[in-house]
Amino acid sequence: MSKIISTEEHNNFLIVKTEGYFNKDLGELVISLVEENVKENKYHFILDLEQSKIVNSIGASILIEVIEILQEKDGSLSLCHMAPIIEKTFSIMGLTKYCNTFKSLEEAVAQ
Amino acid sequence: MSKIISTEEHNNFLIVKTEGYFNKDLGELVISLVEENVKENKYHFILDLEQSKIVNSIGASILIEVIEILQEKDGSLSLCHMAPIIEKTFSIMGLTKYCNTFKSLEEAVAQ
Amino acid sequence: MSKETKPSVELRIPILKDMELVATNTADVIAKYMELSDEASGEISMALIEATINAFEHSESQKDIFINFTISDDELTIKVIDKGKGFDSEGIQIPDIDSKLKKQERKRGWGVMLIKELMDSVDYESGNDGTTLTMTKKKKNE
Amino acid sequence: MSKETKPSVELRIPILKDMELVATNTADVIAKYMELSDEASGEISMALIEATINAFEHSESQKDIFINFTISDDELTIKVIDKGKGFDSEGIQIPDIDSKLKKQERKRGWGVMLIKELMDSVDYESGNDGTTLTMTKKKKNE
Ligand SMILES: Nc1ncnc2c1ncn2[C@@H]1O[C@H](COP(=O)(O)OP(=O)(O)O)[C@@H](O)[C@H]1O
Ligand SMILES: Nc1ncnc2c1ncn2[C@@H]1O[C@H](COP(=O)(O)OP(=O)(O)O)[C@@H](O)[C@H]1O
Repeated sequence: MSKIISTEEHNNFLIVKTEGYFNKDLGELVISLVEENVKENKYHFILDLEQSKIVNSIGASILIEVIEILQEKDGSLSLCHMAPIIEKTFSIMGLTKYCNTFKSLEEAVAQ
Repeated sequence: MSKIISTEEHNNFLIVKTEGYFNKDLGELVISLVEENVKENKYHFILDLEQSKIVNSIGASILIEVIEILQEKDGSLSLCHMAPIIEKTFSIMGLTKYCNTFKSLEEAVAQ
Repeated sequence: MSKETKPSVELRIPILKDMELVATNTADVIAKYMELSDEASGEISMALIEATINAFEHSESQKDIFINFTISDDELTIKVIDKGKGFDSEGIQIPDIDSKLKKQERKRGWGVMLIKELMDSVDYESGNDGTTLTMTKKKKNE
Repeated sequence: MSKETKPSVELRIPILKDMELVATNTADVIAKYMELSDEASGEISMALIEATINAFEHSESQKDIFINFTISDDELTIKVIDKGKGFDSEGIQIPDIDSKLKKQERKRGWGVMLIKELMDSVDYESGNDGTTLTMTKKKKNE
């Protein structure tokens, strides 16, 4: 049900698109992917949530771990296509203070 | 929740797009629209179900009434963008024998 | 899984407009959990819409409807229970679109037939204290 | 609507992966019925995900969870009930992302805070026979 549907390099970014409920499982898929890519010196990620309309706080807290990993490398996490309730949730948590957020993928890539 | 989102004339057809659960209410909106247009000598309709992923048999039976009205006028009802379960339901009922069915709106318009 | 430990989900829903969608949406989540195909999931949803609407409409009761989903490894069993007036399920006529169109018959009367076509087994127990419809969908392992 | 006639929906769900989505999907249908805004509907869904996951995870019980939705003209009241070990809701620390990031703290601990931020009222009754969370969302008439 929940999965990563594509990963793609563009400019300096690795674009990760997910599908379905952003729960613990999907969070763990994302953090593994980030860890692998950090080993290959890729530190800038864009998470496209267009197909993930719903999260839970366990998935969200794994994104905090992702931010922690990327902060050590002066990397960045960008988020785009967040559903309104996801944006609200991440903003209540303060997560959006540590991410770049964009409406569209185009804007995220052009940052 | 359930509604007609647009009606548009194209070639000889009136294209009707719906949104949400195709229930009794939405069926009644559609049949009223057909009745009004029949009065103005428009007898060929395309129902685009792209945004209606779910029906019930009450909505479907109102489409049988629509077919009956159009048969009297040598008109036609075409259906497009049916979700697989809607196509299956209409086919079990035999409704698709009395309609033209198309994958896309383009194909329906080009019939 | 032994009989005792089969997980089940139960819904109690009041007779309100479009409330059958609670049953459908629940079935969707359970179908995903059971890894049923999208096709099977759609068929269950459609059957459940019809079963729930029938319980709402024909029970002629104001009482809430109960829907029970029992999950097992190889099938999903769904019960739709109303506390209404009951009916004779054997006596239901099979609808036919040709005669509905040619003979100006009542256009409705598709629910029971659709349920039977869409599910793997369908059983009605009905009496004057209500109706219990039990239907199952088998999990096909491709 | 008098207290006696308020319609309510009840769910009983087993502790299974992603089963909290049954609660969310039910809330969506009820929110549409009540003509709540999309914003309110999203907030209810998110709060309910968190409440249901907490009941699943922290009750430390294998027993099913009950969720009750009571519909009234001006608000939706939701109860999430587990038969688990209970906890002291007053003693829950407010999470802070800065200290989670700088002090390498445990990253989790957001659920209760999110529920409180997203709903209009939140009340925990908890003891060693379980926890009942009661939360409400008011209908805003624009
Ligand atoms: N739960 C029920 N309680 C009482 N009668 C029922 C129930 N379900 C079905 N019926 C009866 O069976 C008939 C056929 O139902 P159905 O095939 O769904 O068509 P429709 O609902 O359009 O009449 C109904 O008209 C009703 O008389
Ligand atoms: N239904 C419950 N039963 C028992 N303990 C609970 C319940 N809900 C919350 N708690 C307690 O409150 C704490 C905080 O919950 P929460 O804010 O959701 O964060 P998390 O679940 O990530 O720990 C939990 O760690 C748990 O100890």
